[in-house]
Amino acid sequence: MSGVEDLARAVEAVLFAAEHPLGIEELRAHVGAQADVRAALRTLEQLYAGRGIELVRRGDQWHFQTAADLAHLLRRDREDSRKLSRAGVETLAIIAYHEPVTRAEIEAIRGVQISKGTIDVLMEAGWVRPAGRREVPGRPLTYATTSAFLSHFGLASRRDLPGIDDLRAAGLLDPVDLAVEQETSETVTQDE
Amino acid sequence: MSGVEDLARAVEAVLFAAEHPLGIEELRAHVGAQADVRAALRTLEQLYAGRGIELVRRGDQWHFQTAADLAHLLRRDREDSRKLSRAGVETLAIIAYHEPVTRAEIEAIRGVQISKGTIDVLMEAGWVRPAGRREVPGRPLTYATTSAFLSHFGLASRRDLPGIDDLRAAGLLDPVDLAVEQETSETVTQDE
Amino acid sequence: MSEDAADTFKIEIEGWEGPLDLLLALARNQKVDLRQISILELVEQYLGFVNQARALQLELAADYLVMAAWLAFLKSALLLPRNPEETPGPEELALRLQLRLERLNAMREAGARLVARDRMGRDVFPRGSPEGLRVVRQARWEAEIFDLIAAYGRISARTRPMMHVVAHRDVMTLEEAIERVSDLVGKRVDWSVIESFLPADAGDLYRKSALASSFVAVLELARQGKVELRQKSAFAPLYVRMLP
Repeated sequence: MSGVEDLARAVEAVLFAAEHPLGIEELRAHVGAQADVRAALRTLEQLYAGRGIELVRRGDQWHFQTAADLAHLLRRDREDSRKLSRAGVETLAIIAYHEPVTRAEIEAIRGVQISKGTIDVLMEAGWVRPAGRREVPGRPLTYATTSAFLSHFGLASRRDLPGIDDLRAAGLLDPVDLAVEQETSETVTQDE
Repeated sequence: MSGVEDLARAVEAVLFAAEHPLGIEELRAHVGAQADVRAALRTLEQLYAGRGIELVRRGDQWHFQTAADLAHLLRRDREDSRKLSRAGVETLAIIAYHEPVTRAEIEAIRGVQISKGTIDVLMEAGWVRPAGRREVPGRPLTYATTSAFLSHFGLASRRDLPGIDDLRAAGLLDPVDLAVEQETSETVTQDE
Repeated sequence: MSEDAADTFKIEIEGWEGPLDLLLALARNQKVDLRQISILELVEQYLGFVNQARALQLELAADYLVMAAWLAFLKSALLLPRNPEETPGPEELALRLQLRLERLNAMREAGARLVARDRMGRDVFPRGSPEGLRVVRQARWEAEIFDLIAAYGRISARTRPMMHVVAHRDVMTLEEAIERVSDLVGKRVDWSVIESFLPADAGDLYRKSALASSFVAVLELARQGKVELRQKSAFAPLYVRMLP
C-alpha cells in the first residue's frame, strides 16, 4: 500500500472516531506533523463519493456523516398495539350509532364529559372523521365514522351494527333536546 | 447503481449512524423487510477490507470500528486505561468463565485470598456486577460479568469467550472435587 | 495470608501470588503438560525454593510455609508404603494438587487471551458521534366489535331514565290556579274545602297538579289578604274563605 493510501486509512480512522469535526492541524496531531493530510482527504472524498457515508467539509473542518438522501432510513416506525380506553369505546359507539353527532351531543348521551384526547385518539386510529358543522348557534363540528371503522369492525355498513333497529324501536336513539331532557327527567323523578 | 449497491449504501448508512451493533432484523427494520441484508453486508465487508474503518461481526451483530492497527493514532488524547494487575486479570477471567461465582470460589482457584480492591476495580470498570447470593450457608454474594465487559472485549456473548468450549470439554471449568470423582471413577473402570 | 504479608512477599520474591502461583511457575519449568508433571519433583523444587528463601533470610508468608509442610507430608506419603486405612490416599492428594494447578493455569491463559483481544476504547474505537437511530412509536389502536356493542348497551342502560320523553302532560300553572281560585272563592260565602276548587273533570295526574298549584295559590292569596285559611290539624281538610 502506498504512503498516501496508508495516510488516507489513518485520517479515515481518526475522523471516524472523532467526537467533533476536525481541522487539518488536529488531524496532523494524530497522523503526523509532516503528513499531507489534504491529499489524504482528497483520496477519501473520492472514495466516499456516492456512498452511504460522506466525507463532509464544513469551513476548514472535516467529518463523516451519513448521506443526506438516506436520512429517512435512520428513523423507523414501530407500531405498538394499544387497547382503546372505556371512554374511547363509548364515544366511538355513540358516534357510530348517532352520526353525525356533535361533541355536546356525545356528552349528553354519555352523561359524562369527554376529555379532549378521546376524539383525537379515535381520529388517530382512523375510525372517526369530522363530518361538517351543524347549522345551529356556535356551528359545532360533527363527527362520523370512516370506512376504516367499518372494515376494522368487520361491518359492511353502519346498518350492520347489531341491535341498532331494536334500540331505535325502544326509542333509545331518538334525538333528545338537552333542555327538555333535563326538565322531563326531573318531573319524572318527582312523579315516581 | 444496482439494487445490491443501493442496499449496501443503505446498510452502510444505518450501521454508521447506529450507537450499538445491529442484528440482521434490526437492519431490515430500517432498510426494508424484504432486503437481502446479508448480501449487502458481504459487499460492505469487501469494500472495507484493509481500510481504516472495518465492518466487524460479533455473533450475529454488526458494527463499524476503527482498524486495530491504527490504535496508536487514536489513543493519544485518550486516558490510557489503567493496566489491570495480574490478580485483576485472573479474577476477571475466573468470573467470566465461571459466572456466577463467589469470592471463595475465586480464591479456591487462585489458591490465594484476593485483596479487597481487586473486585472493586473490576466493578468500577463496569465489567463485573454482583449477581445475587448463593443459597448455601452464609449466603455468599456471587459475581458475574456485564454487557459492558462483552463489548469492551469485543465479544458478542459469553459463548465467544476465547477457548471456553475447549475448557468446558476438558472439565477445566468444573470444581476440583467433581474432577477427582470423575478421575477416580474412570480409574476404577479401567481397573475392571 | 494477610494483605501486609502479601505485600511484603511480593516485594521480596518477584510477586508470586501465593504458593499455588509459585507451584504453577515451578511446574511449568518441567516443560511438560500439567497432566504429566511429576508431583514428587515439584515437591522437591518447592521445598528447595523455600529453603533457599530461608537461607537468604527472606520473610516467608505463613501460607507458603503451610504449603511447604503439606507438601513434605505428601512426599513422605507418596514414598512410604501405602496405608490403605488412610483416606484420601496420597495419590488422590497428588491428583488434587495437579487438578488445581491445571485450573489456575487455564484461567491464567484465558485471562491473557482475554486482555490481548482488540479492546474497545483501547485498540479499536467506535464512531465518535453517531447520529443515532430513532424509533418512532405509533399506536395501533385495538377494539373489538363486542366492546363497541357492549359499550353502547352500557350507555343505553345508564341513560335510559334520562331518555324518557313525556310527550304531553297537563299541568295547572300557578297563575292559572290563582286566577281560578280568586274567581271561585268570590262566589262563595262560607268556608269551602280546597278540593272543591279543583276542576271536576280532571284526570288523576292533572288533579294532583291542580291541587298542588291551588294550594300554593291560596297561600299566595292569604298573603295578599284576600282569603283566610283554616285547618284543625295536619292533613285535616283545608278550608278557604274570602275575606270581607
